[in-house]
Amino acid sequence: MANIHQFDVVVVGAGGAGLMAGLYASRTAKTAVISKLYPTRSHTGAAQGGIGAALGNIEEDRPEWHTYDTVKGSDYLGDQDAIEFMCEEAPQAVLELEHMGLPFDRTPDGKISQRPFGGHTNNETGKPVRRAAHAADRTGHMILQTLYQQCLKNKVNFFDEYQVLDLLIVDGKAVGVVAVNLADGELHTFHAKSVIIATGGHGRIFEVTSNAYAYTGDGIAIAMRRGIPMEDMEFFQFHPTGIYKLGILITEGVRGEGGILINGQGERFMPKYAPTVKDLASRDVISRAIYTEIREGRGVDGKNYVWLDARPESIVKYAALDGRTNIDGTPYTITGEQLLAKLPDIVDFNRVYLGIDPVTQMMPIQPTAHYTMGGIPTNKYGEVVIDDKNTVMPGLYAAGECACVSVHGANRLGTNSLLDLVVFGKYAGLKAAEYANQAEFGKLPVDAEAATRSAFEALRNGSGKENAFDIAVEMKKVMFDEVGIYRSEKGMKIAIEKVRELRERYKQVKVTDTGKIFNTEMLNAWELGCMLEIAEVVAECALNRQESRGGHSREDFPNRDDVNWLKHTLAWWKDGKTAIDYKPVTITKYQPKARVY
Amino acid sequence: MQITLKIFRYNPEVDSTFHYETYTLEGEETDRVLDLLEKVKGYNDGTLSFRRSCAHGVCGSDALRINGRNYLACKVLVRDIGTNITVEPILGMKIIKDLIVDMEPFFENYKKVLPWFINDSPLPADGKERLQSPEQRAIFDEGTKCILCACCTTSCPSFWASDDYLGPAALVTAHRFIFDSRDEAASERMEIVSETSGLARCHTAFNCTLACPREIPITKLIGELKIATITGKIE
Amino acid sequence: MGLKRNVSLTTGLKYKGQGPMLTFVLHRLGGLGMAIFITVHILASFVGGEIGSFFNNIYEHWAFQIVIFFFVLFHAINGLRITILDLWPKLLEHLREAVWVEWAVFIPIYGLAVFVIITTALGG
Amino acid sequence: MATKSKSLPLTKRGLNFEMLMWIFTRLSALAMYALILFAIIGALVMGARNQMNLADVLRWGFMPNNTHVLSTDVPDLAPWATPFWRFVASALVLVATAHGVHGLVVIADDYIVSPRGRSIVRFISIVFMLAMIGIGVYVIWTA
Ligand SMILES: Cc1cc2nc3c(=O)[nH]c(=O)nc-3n(C[C@H](O)[C@H](O)[C@H](O)COP(=O)(O)OP(=O)(O)OC[C@H]3O[C@@H](n4cnc5c(N)ncnc54)[C@H](O)[C@@H]3O)c2cc1C
Ligand code: HEM
Ligand code: SF4
Ligand code: F3S
Ligand code: FES
Repeated sequence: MANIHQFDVVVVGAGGAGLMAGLYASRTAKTAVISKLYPTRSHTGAAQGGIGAALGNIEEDRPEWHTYDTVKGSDYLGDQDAIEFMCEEAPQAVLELEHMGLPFDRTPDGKISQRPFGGHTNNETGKPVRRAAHAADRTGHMILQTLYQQCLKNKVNFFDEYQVLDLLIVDGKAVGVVAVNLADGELHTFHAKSVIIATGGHGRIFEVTSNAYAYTGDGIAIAMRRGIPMEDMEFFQFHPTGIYKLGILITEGVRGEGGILINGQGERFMPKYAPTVKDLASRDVISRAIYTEIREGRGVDGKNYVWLDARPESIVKYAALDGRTNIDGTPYTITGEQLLAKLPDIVDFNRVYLGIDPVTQMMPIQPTAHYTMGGIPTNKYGEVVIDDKNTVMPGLYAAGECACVSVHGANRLGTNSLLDLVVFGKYAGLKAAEYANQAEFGKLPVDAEAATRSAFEALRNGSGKENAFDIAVEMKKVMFDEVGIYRSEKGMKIAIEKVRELRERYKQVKVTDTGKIFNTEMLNAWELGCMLEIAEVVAECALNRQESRGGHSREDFPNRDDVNWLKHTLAWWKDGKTAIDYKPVTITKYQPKARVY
Repeated sequence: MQITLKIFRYNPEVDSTFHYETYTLEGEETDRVLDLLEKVKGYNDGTLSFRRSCAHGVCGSDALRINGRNYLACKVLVRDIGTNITVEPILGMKIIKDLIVDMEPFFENYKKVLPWFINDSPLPADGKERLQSPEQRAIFDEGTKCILCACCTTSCPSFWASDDYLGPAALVTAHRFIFDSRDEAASERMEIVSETSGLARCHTAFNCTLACPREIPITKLIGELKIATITGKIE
Repeated sequence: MGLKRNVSLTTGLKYKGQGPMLTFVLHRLGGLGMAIFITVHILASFVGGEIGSFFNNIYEHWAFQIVIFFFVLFHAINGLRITILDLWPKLLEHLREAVWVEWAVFIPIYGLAVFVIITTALGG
Repeated sequence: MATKSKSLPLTKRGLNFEMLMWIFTRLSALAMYALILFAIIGALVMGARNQMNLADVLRWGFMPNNTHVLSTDVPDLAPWATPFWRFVASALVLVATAHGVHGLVVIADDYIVSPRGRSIVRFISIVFMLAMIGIGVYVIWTA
């Protein structure tokens, strides 16, 4: 075991959350950031629209409004103490990013510019409020770059292209991780006082998704296998506007700038579903609306997509109908050039992948699997909590999309994820370093790499009767069809059956590549193993929750049921099966009420 | 439709030298080259290795030489380049395996230009943002789009010529900071980029700009840096 | 610093750059050609005698003139384009268009030159 | 809103030898254009109006010197030998040689990648440049 490294803090993942944690931890503790991708390749870079904070740079806004909107958006499943904490911290967090050099777009008077986003409202008028601070439509990219750059400046130790495969827990304490160096296939053990997991989500378990190939839920699977429960895994966000078939995201910012949804009959349909904020309703509401339109035969050409119309003349027309105005009260208008300046990447995606120009044509869109609301349960300091009493596991932290604080509850508001990354990434980093500075190194297990080696062995020794690619395709399809936007008992049972069958078949998969250098076949197969387990947990949790709430919509239980289900799910993965328990939701100021937009 | 994919293969653990492997597969006009590579890996030969992540041109993982020039595999479609497709690794980097090259030198050059925001003056008294007008913001906008994919640098004849040339990607990043009105280290950076291995080595070959998947006018940005060394004007 | 060439000249030349890369190659070829031509020419005239006239006779051959004209004209016209774009970097955004304009200027001038050289050669 | 000076001081803008040569290359290109056009106009004024051979046009252009315009049909070569034209010709030789030799160094840098080799090239090129200028100017003033 030659490859043992010792660090006070080890961060797994170099997305927004991981880098933020690494940056803050490295200020006081010896810190390593391990990532299976080059940090700048992390999925945070794909985030487009913006980061939410009640800066009030353009119009009046308050953290309390942000809090309320988030609570409402979460369909009252979010923990209100954490939400309040995040929304209060938000303006400072965004300013801090600016101080690190992040090139936000600017208002004419030089302040950070903000745009409206779904679910963000002025609580007094109920009208959309400009809360999303943005850098064109590549806010996430800028956050990722800025944080990476700051980490370089701070000389954080990076282990790029090291994939973490196992979490080491000894005597109820996290003591490190095991990772493989992709370049030479060698296993490395990282011995640490604190481990921060920030590996992102697992959207790749679905067929149509906006998520990267790397979004295979590694961190969640690893923690789950080591006995950590997962919180609220049934809640997955389907973003209403993905490019038809490809799933590539068209940011909500398009609707923020005035774009509208049009069904196959050429009608704007959102006013039917959300009379006040219409096309800027919360994501789950819009995704369901789109599906309802499609099901009732109003998709385009009878297919399962509708239009997103961002042609300037349409925007101006509907803005006039809605009485939307600029800040100075003049009617809202936009030109093709302005659209291009505000949303260059969106225009580019359409040109490249669809061959259409959104300035003159409508975009075919379909809901796309987008965001993992559930994940590793933590408190608001990023400390992982492992039961219904919120008992902290010493030395283990999680932040970002893989964590469940829970601030997003049953449905995440747009722009709140980036905020989640920077706020909780920061606190996870601070807490992890604080803990590391007063703790001793725990003992490593005798053979730390044993589990990893045997997992690899199994993959090498499969019979080869099954093809991993086929298994992945089948899993994605059944998950998207049966555990997608609309769910029913029958469908979910089919899905669970299917995933179990696939897990059996997975045992027959054989990895043909026997090399050590960049054995991506081995790692893809290993990732598939993670996804299959996660898929099963997601489906089990979804089947278990007999109500509709936020991103979880059941046809057989169409209503929210606060009496029985205003509680978090906790799911353990034990001997290849899911065991479910619950944990109460923290409610401080806002009592649940009906959610209308 | 039938697509013929000729792929550069090299596995240092078994091959003494590289070779090309040809695969024919079914595909569609709208398939990305990346989709085809995935299919080959899934069904024809699992050992084929390449990097990828986002699949829509924002992470910079899959810069490859496709039909003789640099693209991102996820941002070039069959309908753009036809059904006879050759895929090779980008030029001038050490090949690790198949289409994967060693990116370290590329990132090393990036790090040379101090790619981080530097401003040691006190923050505004109210703790708020440092002000910047939309016009000041616009000057360095283009450079901020860079995803560090290396399409540009590995298409540049000056980079091919010797490995001490900083390369267009590093210069783009330098531009992004030098022209940021809030940054205070313009002088240091200007000196770094105008060393022998920097600016003067760019001969406006323009391959970089044509290869950039983010449509950054790289040559223009480098040109602005060159002029800035002469006039000292950075806005 | 361990410097090395990253890509061989032949591999590099196979890269499918477009018009602009071609102008870069030709500009370099032209500059190099001219430098060699002028050096040898000056030395030849300086040395004079048999060696001198041997070289100068080559230079006056019409086929050689077609080549050297290409070098000179291309280098001069392309060089002007580079100079203009470099001094006003904003224009570099339109480099592709500038290359088209350049060819539009170059082709008639060079065509005329070749025409005259050939007719003179045939006539004389 | 502007928080820093918009212009970098002369010593702090990276204006090193390479960049000086870079701007020299552009300016010398412009200078050559000016001198060449000037010489061609000169030739035309001196009566070469019906001259069609472009090779000769180039000869006036690149070396407006009485020996060099010998074979053209400019009726009287004497004016080319005035100090004025000799100065013009010398200037052109100076500029073109410096431009050309530096160009050669630039190209050489792309193929000679050892620092030692590069310094050798620089040394040789300076010697070579001085020699060529010497010869050129000598020819102009003695012919
Ligand atoms: C297209 C798109 C647009 C979005 N737009 C917005 C938006 O406008 N506003 C908003 O608030 N949110 C948005 N989101 C959501 C938000 O971007 C993500 O939730 C967030 O970026 C996740 O960040 P992260 O740090 O948790 O993970 P990531 O940035 O994905 O980072 C994960 C990291 O973990 C590493 N990793 C993973 N597995 C391993 C392993 N096994 N070993 C080692 N390292 C590993 C990866 O290399 C990577 O560095 C968007 C998401 C998508 C997909
Ligand atoms: C009107 C005349 C000329 C113009 C406008 C001109 C212009 C230029 C320009 C702008 C460059 C810089 C190219 C770059 O850095 O990318 C250059 C390079 C060069 N020039 Fe000239 N030049 C002229 C005449 C000459 C002459 C007479 C010679 C030879 C003695 C010459 C030899 C070279 C060489 C060798 C290079 C280097 C080529 C390279 O780097 O690729 N040029 N020229
Ligand atoms: S400038 Fe363009 S081509 Fe170069 S690394 Fe950045 S994004 Fe890639
Ligand atoms: S290709 Fe290279 S030479 Fe300059 S214009 Fe681009 S950096
Ligand atoms: S896979 Fe991300 S850029 Fe191609």
